[in-house]
Amino acid sequence: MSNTITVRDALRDAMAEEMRLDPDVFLLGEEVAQYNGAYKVSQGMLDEFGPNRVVDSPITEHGFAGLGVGAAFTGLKPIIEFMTFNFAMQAIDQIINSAAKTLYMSGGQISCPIVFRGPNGAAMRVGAQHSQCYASWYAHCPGLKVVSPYDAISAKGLLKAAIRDPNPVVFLENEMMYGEHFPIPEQWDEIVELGKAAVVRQGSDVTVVSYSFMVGKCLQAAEQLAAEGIDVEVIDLRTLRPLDKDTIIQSVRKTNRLVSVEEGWTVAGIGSEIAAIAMEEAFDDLDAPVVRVTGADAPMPYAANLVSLTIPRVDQIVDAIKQVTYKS
Amino acid sequence: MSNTITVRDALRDAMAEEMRLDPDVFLLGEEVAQYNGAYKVSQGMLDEFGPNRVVDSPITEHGFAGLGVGAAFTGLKPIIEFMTFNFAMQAIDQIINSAAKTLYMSGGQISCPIVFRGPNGAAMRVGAQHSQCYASWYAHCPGLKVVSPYDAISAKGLLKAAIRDPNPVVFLENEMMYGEHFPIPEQWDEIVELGKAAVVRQGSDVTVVSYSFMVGKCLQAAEQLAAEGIDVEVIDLRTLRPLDKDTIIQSVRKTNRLVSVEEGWTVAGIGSEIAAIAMEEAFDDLDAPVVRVTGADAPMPYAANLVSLTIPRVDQIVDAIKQVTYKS
Amino acid sequence: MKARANKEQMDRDYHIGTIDPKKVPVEELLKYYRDMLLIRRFEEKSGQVYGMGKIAGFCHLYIGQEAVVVGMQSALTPEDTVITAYRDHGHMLACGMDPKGVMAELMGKATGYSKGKGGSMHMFSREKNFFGGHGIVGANVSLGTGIGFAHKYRNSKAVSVTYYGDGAGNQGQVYESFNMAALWKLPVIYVLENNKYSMGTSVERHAAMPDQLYNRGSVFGIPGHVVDGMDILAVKAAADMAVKYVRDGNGPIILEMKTYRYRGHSMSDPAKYRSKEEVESVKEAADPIQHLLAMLQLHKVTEDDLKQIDKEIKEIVNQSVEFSDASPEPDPSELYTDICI
Amino acid sequence: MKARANKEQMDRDYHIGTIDPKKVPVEELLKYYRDMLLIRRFEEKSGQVYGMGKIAGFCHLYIGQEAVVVGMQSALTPEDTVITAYRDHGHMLACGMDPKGVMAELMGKATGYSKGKGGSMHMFSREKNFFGGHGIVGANVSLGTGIGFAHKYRNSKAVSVTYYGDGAGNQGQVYESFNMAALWKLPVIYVLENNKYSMGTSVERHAAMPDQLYNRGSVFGIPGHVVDGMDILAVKAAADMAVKYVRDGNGPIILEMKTYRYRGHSMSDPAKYRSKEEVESVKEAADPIQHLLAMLQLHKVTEDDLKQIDKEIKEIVNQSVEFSDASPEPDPSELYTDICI
Ligand SMILES: Cc1ncc(C[n+]2csc(CCOP(=O)(O)OP(=O)(O)O)c2C)c(N)n1
Ligand SMILES: Cc1ncc(C[n+]2csc(CCOP(=O)(O)OP(=O)(O)O)c2C)c(N)n1
Ligand SMILES: [Mg+2]
Ligand SMILES: [Mg+2]
Repeated sequence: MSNTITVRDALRDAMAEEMRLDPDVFLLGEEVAQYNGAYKVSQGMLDEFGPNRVVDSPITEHGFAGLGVGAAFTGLKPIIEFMTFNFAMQAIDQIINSAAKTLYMSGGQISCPIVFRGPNGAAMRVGAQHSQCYASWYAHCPGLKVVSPYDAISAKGLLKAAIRDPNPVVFLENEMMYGEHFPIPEQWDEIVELGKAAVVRQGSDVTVVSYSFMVGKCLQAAEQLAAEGIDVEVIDLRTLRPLDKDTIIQSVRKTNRLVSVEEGWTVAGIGSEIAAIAMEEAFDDLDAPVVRVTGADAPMPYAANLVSLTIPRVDQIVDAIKQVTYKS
Repeated sequence: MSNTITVRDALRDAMAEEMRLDPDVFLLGEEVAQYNGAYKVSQGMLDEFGPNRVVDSPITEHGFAGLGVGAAFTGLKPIIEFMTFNFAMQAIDQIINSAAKTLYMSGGQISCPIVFRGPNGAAMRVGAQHSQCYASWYAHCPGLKVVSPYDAISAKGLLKAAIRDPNPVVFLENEMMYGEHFPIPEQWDEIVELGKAAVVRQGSDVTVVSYSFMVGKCLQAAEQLAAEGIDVEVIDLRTLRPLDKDTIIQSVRKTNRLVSVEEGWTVAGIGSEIAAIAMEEAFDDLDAPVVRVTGADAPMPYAANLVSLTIPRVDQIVDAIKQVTYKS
Repeated sequence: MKARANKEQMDRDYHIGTIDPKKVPVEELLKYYRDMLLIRRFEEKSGQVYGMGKIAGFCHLYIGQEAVVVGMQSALTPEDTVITAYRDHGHMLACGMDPKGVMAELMGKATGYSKGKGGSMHMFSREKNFFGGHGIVGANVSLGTGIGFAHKYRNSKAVSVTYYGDGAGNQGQVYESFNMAALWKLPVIYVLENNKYSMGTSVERHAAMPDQLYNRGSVFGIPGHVVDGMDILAVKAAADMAVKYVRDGNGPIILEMKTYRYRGHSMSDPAKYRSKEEVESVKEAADPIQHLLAMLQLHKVTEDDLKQIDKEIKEIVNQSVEFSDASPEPDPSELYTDICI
Repeated sequence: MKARANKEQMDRDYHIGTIDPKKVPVEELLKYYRDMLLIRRFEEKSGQVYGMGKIAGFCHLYIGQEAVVVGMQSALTPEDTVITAYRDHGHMLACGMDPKGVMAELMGKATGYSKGKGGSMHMFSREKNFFGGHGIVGANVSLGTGIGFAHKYRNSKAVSVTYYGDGAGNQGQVYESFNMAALWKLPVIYVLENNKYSMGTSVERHAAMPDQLYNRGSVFGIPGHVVDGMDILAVKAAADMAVKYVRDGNGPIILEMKTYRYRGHSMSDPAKYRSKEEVESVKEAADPIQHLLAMLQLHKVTEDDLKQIDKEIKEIVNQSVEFSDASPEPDPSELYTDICI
């Protein structure tokens, strides 16, 4: 496994590297220091950087998010970890009203170079209050950048870019991805530019766009369909705000078919936006209506059998692809 | 003006009537009692119902929303007023995690018959932190019903229905509508069913869907276009969750053209959802791609000239309609 | 002067007494023993069943804190209500909820209190006036304040018992709730279960003035008391006073229970932030069940009596697992029920 | 015993002195006079200009509270930072921001501090270390705590002066901030401007223990003091002590300024929740500018000197309006700038 890296370690390395380079970067959140992170993402960072730069906070999301934003107003570059983004709802006023809007309200005077990060969406059967996907909420709001990585290598490059970005960045991780290993390529981009999607699998028959955890399921679906002769192009959106329309539209011009896949709820989700964009910018290129594959429109249940019905499965993605290619 | 009623009075009447009928209904929020409401929506209610049922709360949105939800768990039917929905961001965890999800998490045991209401979206040049439209955020979330009325008569019927509804209802008003007068018809529905859109203007050439304040602008655009020979059907969505797809799709089947108009931000907005639904359910009926008219993708500015560029204007709606009817 | 006299009067009327274990009827002590032992054994079993993969997600055990809920419950009447956070199994059992339904919920079965849709953190019982079971730290404090509001609104004499942890006690909505509860004299007993840790963060590291947690309502006029949460009778004495104080219409009160959790924060926490010795020393010096056993020694209780109880409890717990094992998963259609009524 | 000795030492080192107006150099008093008068006249003018329709939206005037910001500012150095809520015109002027830029912002002009994009509630000046201007009640308290965190992080001696209202003081994030500021000894002076009303709700109706607001940090170990916010020298004395206390590394402190707003909450508030007599009686008995004028009487200041100042201030204020009138609205392209960098 020496040529692989987990998403967890990639995220840690991104933070640690940026903290070595820039003394203004610090990490603050619940259990990030002595505990090395509730999900061990900040493993070893307290030891390396000490308690002034790796700060354990009390359970006061609203207050410590506001504290981070205030520090960022002065030019520091806080990384604020939410143990999960569910708890960021307590702090969302500071994220939207203070972090996202102040550059504008100050006519460009006060920037807010902050990263809010932590796991988003479902984990392993943790119930309705710990499983929400906030991608579309944040993507809705101007003044933010919103990132949600899939693989370890891009996660690292994206997080480094997010930390260097002079704007508030909401960085949506996924708990079930932390332990996933990804091969370390010979060469890779140390910084992955925000706002750019990646074609992670080339194909000519249909375009599937997704982000985070679901990209893996899409790739699996693509493999499965390759055997059946359907050539699937998979796009990892990576950044959800600003959305890389160009990459999506370019692909749709080629494949004429589009499926969006996300674990979040249906209504006004990222998939809705993708469908609307395709409508606006590629209506005449579409040979079939865009299909949205989304999480079930229900709070997350606990029972194992019900959970398996909520988050999109590979077979659902396969079905959706067949539907738009009229192979079903 | 004796045959008209303002939205403000209609909302007050709805609350007062329900409170007369049901002793479990009470109103709680900032300045709702002695001040008669920051926007005078609860005028006279303290006098009629007394301080136990019309309760002035401290500025503690998170706490009093949670308090309302707790009271609703026991079967009371609180109406929680947010001075504006911008401030409900402080309380949004209680709205989503406690109010919307508990029926599910309790396997149907604990219901939460509560109404969260107050003005949503822009008012008169009140700046970036006081102008956000939360329609798509709330519409995203299962477990809630989301209502956003336009005219006074339906506002009253919808609010009465919301108060009687056994589920948590987010009721998004609009400050600029409070003073608007609407004629009182001879006959009208005392209760307006949630989940049903209304065709507020019949037309055959194009369907325009909207909600709240913007419905008025759509009607103006329709009048203007009637003179030019374009016959516009205007749908007031009224309820944003659950969305009345049937009414929209039925109309689109007739007109084959669809424009959505809202004051909120573009990305993952209500318009995105409308476009996605049209794609899924009426792709072959569409003679043109759906056009979204939305608020500018920017925080709300203060300067008068910039503000006039943010919220959709009648001329923009006219242009959008011409675009889908290929008359531009 | 008046305020002073008032205060003296209050101190006289509402002080926490000491209960002499010898004077407590043995049946009462045995009931506490049963109730506490049920929680202990139930939790141990939950841990095992979790280890077998039959329980998933977060699962927070209550072992070590049993005297708190059992003592509090001893002072309540059926119309009183209880609400807590996610470390809730003990509260549910103390409220009289059926171990079968609790275990079935833990195992995600249709026969669980939430039909398998809630899980460990989200169970409720209208019948037993148990209002959950909440996963967001601090949220239950506002909710419990609202339940108190409802009691008062209805002119009921019921009391809202609202539990929260030492970590939760830093959340802003707790203070928002204190202010409203005090302003409106709501019938709420805030029971702060100070088990010294907020996940891996010790109270000294998360709270300014960590020895003053009981006092954090004082600036809103809410009296607070420190209680030995490892001593069932100390808890009972405090609970009796608090219930009387609140029922008399004096508004809210805070009881800080000094207690300790033996296990990790949740099943996935190896608890490296404290030493084995620390845990062992508490177990030895202050275990609430051992403490109660010592009191029982003052009465005529035989080893056999106790063994019989142990056996019965074990049986109840085993049956709860058997019941759950035999229960079906929820029907797939349940995914889309109970979203709205 | 040690704690006790410590406390005595602290009380000696950090007590609020009394400043004898006769011993204050007249130039200093005149500076206060100028600064306070500038705020008063600027706000009166803002009210007029609002009435003419040239200012829109919310506009919260600071009239009556002038001594608070001017007194606080007198104790600060340029590297200290200031943050407040939406009733911010006075704070900006006291920080030395240009009345022209403030008025232009109020009038939504490109020459305003936020290029016309912020408005009354949202102005900032990096140069003057003024961090806004925030519309969400309570939010600025966490933000100011974060600015204090940054000062400490940078090992700077700067102090974060964080203003908030009596109504804001009920917001939960205030207590979350108190806990963190105390835990980490952050250099923050929390200035609670208690003007007795939270919009239309009097402090007695919105705060439990309304006479203890200064004390609400005490349970986190934050000392609090009540200050006569209508007396510039009382404010200065308190500010001097607080700045010393915080700069010495003792962590945060709270100053509760007893003050009063003369006008409605915002321009649209007719303020029917209080009697004209109440307002008039404060104006007569405690007006901060009249109070300062009385002190000036103790020095050799002539009517003419004062008139001259009045004239100059009037001129500055008028010029701010002329400047703003003559300024252009922001370019339409500005709608889409400054969203992200
Ligand atoms: C708002 C929020 N933030 C963080 C968490 C994650 N979390 C769950 S329990 C917990 C510790 C709480 O400690 P305490 O209140 O002392 O209760 P205890 O676990 O000791 O019973 C944390 C940080 C959460 N569930 N909700
Ligand atoms: C979170 C939030 N809730 C409500 C409001 C509406 N509001 C603006 S100012 C105010 C009163 C604040 O009173 P106080 O803190 O005493 O400050 P003052 O206006 O007296 O200066 C209210 C309720 C708001 N801006 N933000
Ligand atoms: Mg604890
Ligand atoms: Mg005030």
